[in-house]
Amino acid sequence: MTVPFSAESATESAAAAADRATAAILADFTGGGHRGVIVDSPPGAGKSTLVVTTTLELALAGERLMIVAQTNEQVDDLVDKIATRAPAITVGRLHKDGFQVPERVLRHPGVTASKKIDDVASCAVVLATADKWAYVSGRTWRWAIIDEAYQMRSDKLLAIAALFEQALFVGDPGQLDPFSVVDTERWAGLAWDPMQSAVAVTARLNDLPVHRLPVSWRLPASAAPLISEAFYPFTPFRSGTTGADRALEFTAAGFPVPWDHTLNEAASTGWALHELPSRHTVRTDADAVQACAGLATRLLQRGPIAHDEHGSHHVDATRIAIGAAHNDQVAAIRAAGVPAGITVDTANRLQGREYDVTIVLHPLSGRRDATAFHLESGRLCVLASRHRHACVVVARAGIPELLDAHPSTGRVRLNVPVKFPDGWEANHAVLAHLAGHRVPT
Amino acid sequence: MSTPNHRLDALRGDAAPVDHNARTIAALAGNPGCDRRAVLDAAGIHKQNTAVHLGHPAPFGQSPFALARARSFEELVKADGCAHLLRLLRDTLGLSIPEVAYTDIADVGGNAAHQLRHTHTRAELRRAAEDDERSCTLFDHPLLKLPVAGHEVYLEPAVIAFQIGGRFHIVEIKSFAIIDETADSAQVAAASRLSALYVYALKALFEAEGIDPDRVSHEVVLVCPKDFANHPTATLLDVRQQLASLRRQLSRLTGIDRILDRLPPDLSFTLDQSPAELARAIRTVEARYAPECLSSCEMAYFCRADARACGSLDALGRTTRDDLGGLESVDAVLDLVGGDLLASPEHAEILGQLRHVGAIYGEHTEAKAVAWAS
Amino acid sequence: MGQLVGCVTVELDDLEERITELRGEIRLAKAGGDDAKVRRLRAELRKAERAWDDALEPDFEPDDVPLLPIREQVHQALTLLGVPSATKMIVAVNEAFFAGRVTTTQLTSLRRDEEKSFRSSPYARPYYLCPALTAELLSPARGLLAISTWPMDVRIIGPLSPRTGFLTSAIRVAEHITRLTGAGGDASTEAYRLLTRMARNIPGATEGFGRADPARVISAADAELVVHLESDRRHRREAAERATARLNEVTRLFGAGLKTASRSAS
Amino acid sequence: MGIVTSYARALAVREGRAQPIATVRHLHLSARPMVFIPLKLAGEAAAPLGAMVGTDPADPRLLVVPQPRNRDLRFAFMAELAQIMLPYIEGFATATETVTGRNERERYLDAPQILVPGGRAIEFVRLLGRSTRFRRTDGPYPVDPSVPVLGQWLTFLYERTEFAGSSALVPVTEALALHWATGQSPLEDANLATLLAWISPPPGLTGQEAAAAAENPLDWPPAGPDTDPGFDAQVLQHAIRAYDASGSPALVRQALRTQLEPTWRLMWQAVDQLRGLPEAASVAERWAFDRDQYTREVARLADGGPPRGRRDQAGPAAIRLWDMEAAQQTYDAQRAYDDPLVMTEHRATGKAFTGEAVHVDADRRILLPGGKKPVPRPLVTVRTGDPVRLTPGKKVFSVHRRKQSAEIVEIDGDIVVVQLNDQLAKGAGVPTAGDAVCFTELDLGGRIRPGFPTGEETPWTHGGPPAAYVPTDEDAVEAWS
Repeated sequence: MTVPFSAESATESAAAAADRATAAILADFTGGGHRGVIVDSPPGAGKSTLVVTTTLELALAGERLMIVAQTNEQVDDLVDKIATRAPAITVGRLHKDGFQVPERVLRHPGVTASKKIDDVASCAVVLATADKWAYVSGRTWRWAIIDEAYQMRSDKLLAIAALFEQALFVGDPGQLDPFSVVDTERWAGLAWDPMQSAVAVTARLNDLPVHRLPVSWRLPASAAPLISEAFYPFTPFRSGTTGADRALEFTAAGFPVPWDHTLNEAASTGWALHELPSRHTVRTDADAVQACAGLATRLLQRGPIAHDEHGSHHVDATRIAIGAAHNDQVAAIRAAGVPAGITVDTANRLQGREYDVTIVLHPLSGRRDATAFHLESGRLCVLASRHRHACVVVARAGIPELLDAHPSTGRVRLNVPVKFPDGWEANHAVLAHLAGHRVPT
Repeated sequence: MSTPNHRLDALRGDAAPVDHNARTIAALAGNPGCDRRAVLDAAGIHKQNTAVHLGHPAPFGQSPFALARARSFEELVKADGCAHLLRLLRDTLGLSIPEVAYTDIADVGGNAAHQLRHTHTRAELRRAAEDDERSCTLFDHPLLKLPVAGHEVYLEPAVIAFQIGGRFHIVEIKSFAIIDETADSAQVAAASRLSALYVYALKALFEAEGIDPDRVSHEVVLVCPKDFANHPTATLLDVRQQLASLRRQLSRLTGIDRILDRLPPDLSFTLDQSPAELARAIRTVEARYAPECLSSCEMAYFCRADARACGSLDALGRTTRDDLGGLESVDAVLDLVGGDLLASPEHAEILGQLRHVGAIYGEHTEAKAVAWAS
Repeated sequence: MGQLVGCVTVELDDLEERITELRGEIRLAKAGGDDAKVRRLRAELRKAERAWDDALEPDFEPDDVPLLPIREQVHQALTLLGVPSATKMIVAVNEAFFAGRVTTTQLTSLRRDEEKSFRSSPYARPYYLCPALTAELLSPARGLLAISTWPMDVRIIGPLSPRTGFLTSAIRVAEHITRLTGAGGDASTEAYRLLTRMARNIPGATEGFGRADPARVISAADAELVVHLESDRRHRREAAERATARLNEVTRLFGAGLKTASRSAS
Repeated sequence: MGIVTSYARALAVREGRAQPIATVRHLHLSARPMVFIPLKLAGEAAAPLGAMVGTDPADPRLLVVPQPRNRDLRFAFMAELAQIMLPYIEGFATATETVTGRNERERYLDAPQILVPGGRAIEFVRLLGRSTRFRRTDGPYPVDPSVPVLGQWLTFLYERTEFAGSSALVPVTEALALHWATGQSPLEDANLATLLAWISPPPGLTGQEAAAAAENPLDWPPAGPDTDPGFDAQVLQHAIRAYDASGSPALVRQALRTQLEPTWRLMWQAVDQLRGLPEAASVAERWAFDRDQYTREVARLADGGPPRGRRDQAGPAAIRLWDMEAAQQTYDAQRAYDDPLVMTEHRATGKAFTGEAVHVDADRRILLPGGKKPVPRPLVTVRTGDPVRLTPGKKVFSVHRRKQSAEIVEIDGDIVVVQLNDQLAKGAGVPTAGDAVCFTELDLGGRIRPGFPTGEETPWTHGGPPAAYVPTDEDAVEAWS
């Protein structure tokens, strides 16, 4: 499934398209015509690049701005990127008491990290998580950039909205919606339902321009069409690269064993479905867990090398991730012995991250009944869109039957916009595609 | 080689088939994994009678008060030439003042034969669809038709509204209250599934008539009493997702022969056999019982009795079934823990977990509670 | 009277006890799916209930018997409304202006009697209460009553007629209220409630939650009426001609069956 | 729910009676609770049909609406209900205690507690409150002055149920299901009769058999608010007709009594069942919060506080959500801390572990990054049989010293090394080798809520300041169908 025209022209036009989008966004935002601008960004479409570019544009023009991200990891990544691109700019990293600021942040002389706003308020750029910003008051910024805004809950935005005048909302609409451990029926249908995303509430109550980043630089040509079609039916995007730009090869040859069959399939096509015999299992299905850990180990053993538009590099542990739906699955996989440095985490925490190869324990594997949680399209979307080269899905056979038997008796709330795509459809789309990369064991 | 329909009729014997209706079809979404229900429904078998014969009647039934309330509210909405409805359509769909023409399709000179009313419905709708000028706006008592598993099913939506935009909307009149812009989400869901069915059938009719089915809107007008008053109010319902799942359910039903092929050729569900015989016959079709069935399927109490009799975990609910993943029965669970049952390799893991659970559960359920967190 | 009530209640109590018993047994039988038994008990129950109703009969006597017989009252209400009307509306008008006691059940039986009487001895009465006729099939329109002396085209119901009919009745009701108030008297609360209820569904006829103002209702209803009136009339006249041409004197009043309809369609 | 509960359900099936999933009672049980069993007319949103209510098992009060479609009769019912409920509710506003510490305040020593059969009844209470709190005692449809007041209280009580751990208005089926796992599904546990049949089957019957018998609506009518359709058709319809004809509510009363009395007995049986359990350690603290809220509401109403609006504005919604989540977190943690049996659920999933402290390095001191002098950070080495699923660096808490936070240092098979981080004033709070310890990631919470904008401060992102809420005529006149 590669884009049917030559590498250069593809990348060029893709790059051009991306640049056009970025320019338009900056114009709209800094033009001051709107209090807010929304940017929908599919996986790996250069969201953080956009954030950094915008930041520099404003900061170098002498403007002060605040940046809001959702996790400390995301904040630290941004600080690192900004400080690397423009060491001259003073950057404030605001964090909660007792937080261990990582080396990649502290190493920059221009960066001040503190738990007190007063220590960093003077910086040109101040970054913190939404949770931390919520406790700041009595100060205002003209500009704010809100990153991963689709994962930010409306009520969190409400707590900080008084701090800024104009905001750029950047996020990926296809990922997981905010959730709560309590019943929030009470607010269903309200324009300001606190359970909506920050983007949803603001867009519903204000008439804001919505931009789209049209090109994914992360997802390979083998993945972009599927992800776009399955999870972004109304806002298609494409890969910035072609099949020719990306290749994954192993320095160590494989054996005729399932694990190697699977890895070979993944390396050559970008996808592999490592299929275990159909069976209902506990969530922490030992075989599936073993397969995830084993595949990761085996992958490293075979010394993978990734070739892409920037050149070639060894795929080390830090470039590999294993994703699952539940914490206990993650814990089980870790316990099963995963080479040091490999990321093992839940979909929620993998949001916004990027790796060369990902191994995914399918949320519906071994289940007898699908639940709304397991069907949530965002969960599968996150898991299936973290990779630059290949994605290996580990699952027990029989998921299509499971989906067919799923009762569609969900509740319907008045005046709540219907969410697309429907998790059921999305799951089927992905499975249909994976069927072509099946490696039975 | 007998066709699926022959097989199905044979299962039913000479008893008259129960027609599917909007409600039963909408109910298919409830437990699509259940072969037993699929076969019984497809064969048009009277599930309630069957359940009674088996000695497990389902305590279903609607309160006369609920029925009366539903009837009187629908009358209210349609009273005085749909005066209320017109007000609501003018507000929600921007219906223009001249668009008030009303046709009661049921008014076919006292003759209410289904086929006739359906033909009449097709004729009226085609005329309306073909010339936007001076064409009718409101169609009351239309009769739609839908083939379900080889059987023709007639459906009677409350009303169809047609607005000059050239798009047809289904109007669904329900008597549950919309209080402060919210309503019981289960009832709204049921209403959406039902109206999705009408939208689906109407699209089918259009296709058959060679009219663009997209002229049938996926936005349904839901009319309900507002707050605690009897005053009608309207909301738009987007039923795209219900349409999608309905399409899936119907296609599964037509694939019924796959299930039939697995059944013994001489199988029969007629009520002239003894309850024991009938039960044996029914059991040859696999059920997928879940407690949710109790509120939606006439066979539920029979299936539950079976599930309980064999100590199936299904009787304890989906969560439990899931927590004890892979194990089928209460005995399997407890005997594994008790060590009376040797764990097959694929159960090694759940066994480990259960042994641990059994142990720590025992620690604290003994009469003597341990000293704790003082 | 009190004494009567006394003995009635005694009798009632026994009956009620028996009835409650029977109902209990019926539910048991139903639960057990024993249809035969259910049927038997039902019959018994009906008997008991009839006895119970009879015992109550004396209470059913209305205290003040209306001066006019039912058909006269209906005629009165229809004349006020001036258009074919649903039984509910007739009942409403009847109690709003004539403090009558017409019930919907009485009306349905009434219709049948009228047709019977006409067939046995045509035109024996000054007027008959008859169904309105559908423009398309000239068959009796569901639950709409008219007066035989009205011109054919008034008794016809075209696609627009339900609306024009509604608007016209609203105007007539408003006018009658003005007439009453004009004559120094005032209309009943029921009258105003009826008017307000109708006005709610006429654009620009009400504001707020208070009672509707007749003048305002009239002008608002008129404003919408003019939009529909012409094409509605055309439709009805065309149908009226068809009716006079094709229907005999009975069906002209009480509507055509399906045969005539299909012919008229062809 | 979790694997332990599921295991207990399986056990219940085999043992033929419900199995405990709690060793202590996790809700407050008043010395004088009021039991309230409302019934509604089928097909109507909130048309009360009748109710049995009272504080004395031997003396239930039966209220009925002989013709539920008659709004005057409905309001008469609400007024009558107010005559019973308001004295009870307001009766606790007497003796107070002074709560010291930040925001020093007065607090009533006790508060009302109302018990209803289940979740549907809770929803019905919400609707009753909603349909009466806006009523006017003058104007178009005047009602008895007590009605809107009752409406405010019912609304208050309902809103308390949205917060985990509140015992102000308690659905009894849920309270029971919190402490016992039956051999039927959670769905079926919503039926008070079958639930109790499993928990205490009559002698000679298994829970299975008793529950089957309890499913017969003739002997055990639904606990409401919905009535049995059979009853409606066979009995109630007739009784209401009798009232219309004769004006005597006798038949309706008699009919409803048959539907309510069995449930009344079950409700008090449930109360005794719950009383049998000792109260959990944190219940008093949570009940104190209920009393705080009650105290506030009494004051608010005394100042003529307006009825709560129909829907929340942006600010209040966000604040409420924050508080609801905080309450949930605290409640979940407290229940596990209070009850070893509840903790097993978390031990089974690896969120907690118990074991023996096999080695304790009490005097260990380390230099924190950026720190001047070493600080005490004792290490506790624990041997556990639990499948620990916590990762090094994970923050955990000691069940035995709830305020003390610690973190996982390393895990090796059945050996877990934990570092204690605070509550170490002069060697205190350090276990000694041989002690039984239990650590868990469950956090009692207690963070301070961030500031949310008030109505007039609502930012542009959330639509700007909303129009202030004024009860409209519509609220007052909206006629009951």
